[in-house]
Amino acid sequence: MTPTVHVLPFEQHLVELENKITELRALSESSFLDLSAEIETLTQKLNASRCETYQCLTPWQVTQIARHPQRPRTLSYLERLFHDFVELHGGRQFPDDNAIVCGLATFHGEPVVVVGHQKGKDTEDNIYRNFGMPHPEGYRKALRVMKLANKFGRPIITFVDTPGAYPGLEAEERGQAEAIARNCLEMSFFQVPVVVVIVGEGGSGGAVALGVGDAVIMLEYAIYSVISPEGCASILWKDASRAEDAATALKLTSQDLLKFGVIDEVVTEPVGGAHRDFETTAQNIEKAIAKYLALLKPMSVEELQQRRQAKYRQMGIYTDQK
Amino acid sequence: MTPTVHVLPFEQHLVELENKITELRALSESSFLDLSAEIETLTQKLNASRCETYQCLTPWQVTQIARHPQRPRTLSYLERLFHDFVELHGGRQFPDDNAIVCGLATFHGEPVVVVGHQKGKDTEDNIYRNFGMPHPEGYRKALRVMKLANKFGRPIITFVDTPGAYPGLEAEERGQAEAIARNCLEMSFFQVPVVVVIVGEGGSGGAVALGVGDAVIMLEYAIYSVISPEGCASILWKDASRAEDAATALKLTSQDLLKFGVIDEVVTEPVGGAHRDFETTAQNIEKAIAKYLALLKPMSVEELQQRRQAKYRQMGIYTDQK
Amino acid sequence: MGWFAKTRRNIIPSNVWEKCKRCEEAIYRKDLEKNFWVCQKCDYHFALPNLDRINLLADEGTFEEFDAALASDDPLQFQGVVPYRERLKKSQAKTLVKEAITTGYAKICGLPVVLAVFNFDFMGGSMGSVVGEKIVRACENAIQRRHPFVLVSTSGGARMDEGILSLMQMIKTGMAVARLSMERIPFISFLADPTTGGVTASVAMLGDVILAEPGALIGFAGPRVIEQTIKQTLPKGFQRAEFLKEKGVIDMVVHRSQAKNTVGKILRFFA
Amino acid sequence: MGWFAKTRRNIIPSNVWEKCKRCEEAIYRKDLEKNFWVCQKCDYHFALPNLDRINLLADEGTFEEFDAALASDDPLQFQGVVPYRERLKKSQAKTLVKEAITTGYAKICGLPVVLAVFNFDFMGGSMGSVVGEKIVRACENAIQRRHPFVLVSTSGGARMDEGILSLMQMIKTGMAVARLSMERIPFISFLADPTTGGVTASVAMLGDVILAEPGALIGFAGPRVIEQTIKQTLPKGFQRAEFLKEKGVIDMVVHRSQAKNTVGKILRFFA
Ligand SMILES: [Zn+2]
Ligand SMILES: [Zn+2]
Repeated sequence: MTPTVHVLPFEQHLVELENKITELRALSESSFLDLSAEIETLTQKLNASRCETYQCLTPWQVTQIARHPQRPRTLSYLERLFHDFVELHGGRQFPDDNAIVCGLATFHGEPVVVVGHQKGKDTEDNIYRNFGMPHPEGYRKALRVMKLANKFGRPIITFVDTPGAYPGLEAEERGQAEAIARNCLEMSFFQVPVVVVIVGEGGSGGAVALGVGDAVIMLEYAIYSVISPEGCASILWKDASRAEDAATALKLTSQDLLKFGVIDEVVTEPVGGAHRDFETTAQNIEKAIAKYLALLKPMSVEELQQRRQAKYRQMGIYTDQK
Repeated sequence: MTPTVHVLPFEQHLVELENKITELRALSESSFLDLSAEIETLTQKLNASRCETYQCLTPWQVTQIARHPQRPRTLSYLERLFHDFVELHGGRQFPDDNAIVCGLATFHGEPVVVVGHQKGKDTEDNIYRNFGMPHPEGYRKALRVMKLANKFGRPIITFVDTPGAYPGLEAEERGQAEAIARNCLEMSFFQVPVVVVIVGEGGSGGAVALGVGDAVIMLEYAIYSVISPEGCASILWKDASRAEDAATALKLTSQDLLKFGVIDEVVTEPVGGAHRDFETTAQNIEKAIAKYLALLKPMSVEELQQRRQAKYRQMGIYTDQK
Repeated sequence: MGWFAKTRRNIIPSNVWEKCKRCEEAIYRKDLEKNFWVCQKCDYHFALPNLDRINLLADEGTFEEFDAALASDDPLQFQGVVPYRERLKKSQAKTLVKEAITTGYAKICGLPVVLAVFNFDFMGGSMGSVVGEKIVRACENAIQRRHPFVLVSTSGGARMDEGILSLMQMIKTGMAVARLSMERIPFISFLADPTTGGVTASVAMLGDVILAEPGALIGFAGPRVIEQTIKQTLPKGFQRAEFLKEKGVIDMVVHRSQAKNTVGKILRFFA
Repeated sequence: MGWFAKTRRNIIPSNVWEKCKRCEEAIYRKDLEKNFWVCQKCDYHFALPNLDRINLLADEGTFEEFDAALASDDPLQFQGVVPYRERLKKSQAKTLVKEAITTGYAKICGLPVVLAVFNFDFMGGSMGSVVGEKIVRACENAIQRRHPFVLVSTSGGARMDEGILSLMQMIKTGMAVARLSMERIPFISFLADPTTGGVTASVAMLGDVILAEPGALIGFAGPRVIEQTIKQTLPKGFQRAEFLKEKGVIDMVVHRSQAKNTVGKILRFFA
């Protein structure tokens, strides 16, 4: 038996169908009745209904999928898509930060460096991972390891999945603003290809610190935003419960970001979200990473840097009222 | 009145003479007796005796002078020899460490970066300065500021005066070994002249972290050693009180170091030590710094780096028994 | 007469009293202006309007503005309580400028610089596409002219109304500083009260030298968010300039009366 | 048969019992040797003699030693309880080598490296002029051959008997690593129990990747000195490899049975 999938609020009607199918199956087994036709009909209805639901998700529903507790995490992709992973823990100067994992690995036989936010699988793991919210030392560890890749000419692949930087006392004392800023600055200089994969929540500064890439790709139901919908709602309406409206206002879905030129590609997710079909999701990501590495690896350092600079140089929309 | 000079054990006989002279002076003033001849004789005797004492100081006596509580400190030289000092406090990632001061300044009108260990002037100040024993963040702050000099082509002048790295719990946790090692590595790369001035105690790793220079000069009564005489004595004889013997065994005086090629020049101190005539000491250091800057500044980056590499490449004495 | 005289002095009467926010002393506005908005009794540093800041630092008559005509669009069609477009219009009307940063050429103590000063009165000095673009252009100008870049920040952070595009300004400005750095153009970052969020976590924290005004609040997360997270009252002085100096996050705390002089000293080091 | 067979196996009989220092189990020496000196009951990692370490890591028959004839002088004419010259002679007699590090060419998992292994049995693996020189030559060899440099440390630190010259080895080896780094030659630093003092604070802490054996004591100041300074008992596990991994000082703790395999994986990343 696969573990029970956590059901999101907007999926409730699907669960009712699922339950009915399960009941019929049980009944058909215990009673030797042939209910296959009924089961088939209901299954088709379930699939159609799920497709329908997933075809017109609201930004808030997407946010819920992006945060799904069973959504595949950085380590899931690390295990599935990479080999020979050697996790490195040392930022050298700071305690290790378990909200970020990084290390050496191979991708399709080629050595790469992988860095990513890591949320927990369950409550205990989430405490260990600080819910994927890094402290400054996490960014600094990531930077040290990315610099290793840069020094030895290995591509960097980052996975973004964080609610954001941890708003704590010590994080401030240890200069989390500096750490985030430093990563942006240093990643600008890198002489190797950087592929950023936004797989879950791309939360503000915490995401940006791993988010400067030659290619930025994003899972269909991931989000990427300057502020969480809840945070935005409390500022706008002094009411965090209006997060749904804020999610809409913020334009934080993969489609929105593609339109703004902030990401290069949306990586399709299976209907029902990545957590319902990890293998397909992983394969889609694998293809996308392979594609961008193939594109970027032949480029000269100059070309790579110019391209990266040019890309971010033009981010922003404004008018000149001269 | 100048403040009372702290008397070192081996100076006791000089103090007795000094006291007699003071008595005679007082007597001559209060009694209108003309004691100038006697005073003159005693003064000559005092000077002769001091010269004699200072001509054949034992390494342990030198150690005591190097640690004299009134010995001029980094900040004394900073005030006297440099202008426009702007102290920088930020290692950016760690608490400020008051055992090391560093900043921008001018020397003879030219912009330079100054870095040095700072011991306290008195007990309170010593607590603030942690007795000149840095934590890892001190070396890292120094490194950041030295990198600023390197980035902008400004010479670096370091003042070494530390009993050593602080052997504390947190210093270890925050990687003091790494910090010291990192400074050695980074200082190897610098493209600007580095002049190291050992002004007091050059204590082991704590000293080395500011001690990689194109020119290393040393005050006559400063010391520079791999271990403190006390530490050495406790290892050798399980008896820290045999520090005097250890000081001899360790060959830690400026003359010894000159012989080993570890330093480039001994900077003369006035008889009685730097604390008895700060102005002369400062002038001697000023001349030496000026001399080495004049020598080093015209060198190309390549020449500078090759010279520095070659210098340290040949440090060490051994035989090949092939 | 400073550069701002033309634009600002004539709209606010100076014969009024202001109350010090710390010691509650009532001070004649004219005296405050003369003292660059520092309370003479308790040294409290009032918020210094953007134009006064330029006058504080720039040598008289030397400031020449860049890119004054760049103005924000509304890429998200952002609908808050008040639509973004309206908020922009109001801020523009209130401040008489188009956006939350003023950039330009200036001399400080006789030394040429590119100077950029955030304008807190304009939507809390928040950074959207225009602020990002103006900072980048200022950096490019600094590189072209080989002048040091001096940035005075006072900002609530990224401008939410521009969503992800405002977040991208962190990378965009960080990259501009990377270019400054590669070209070895000095960058002095001066932090005024408050400097928080995405501005702190990008350009503001990347100075070769970082100065701050006494008492300035400097941080990434805001104090209220932190208190909510850790469910504790923050210690007194937390996230203030003096605290951050102790924590090694910034280099110096500089009294406003010493601001120009200190920037001048640092510029001479780099000159 | 490994490289060390010729020099070592024949001098110590293997049919004796050793007692585990942690679980106190008596273990047949032959079994310990087969298990590379790890207690099969409690996983305690015994000190691994220098030559066994080479055999643990190097592919069979690949190790070729460099600079075996370099020997220490007595530049300070150092007089401790026992004069330095005598201590050197005794150590040489005991270990059958001239100094506290063995360097050479080797292959690990088929990949060529320059390998250097400290010898704790030789005056506590302390670093004097010869150790420094051999490390520098090993680095130079690594650069010339474009092979990664693998260093296994186990050392009490600088060799006091050579005074300031031993201190200078910190700078000298640090500079050699700087050259490795400039030439982009990978450097894997592997820390065994104990690695302290001037060796930790120079070459050992400068690896591109830093591994350590389980339970290895790693630090700059020794635990006793720290206890005397802070006048407190140190917490359990302080300065141990696992603790340092948590503190972000090192990258990994690697069981001896995985040592070769892990170094091999890392070498393949760099290859
Ligand atoms: Zn006041
Ligand atoms: Zn055991």
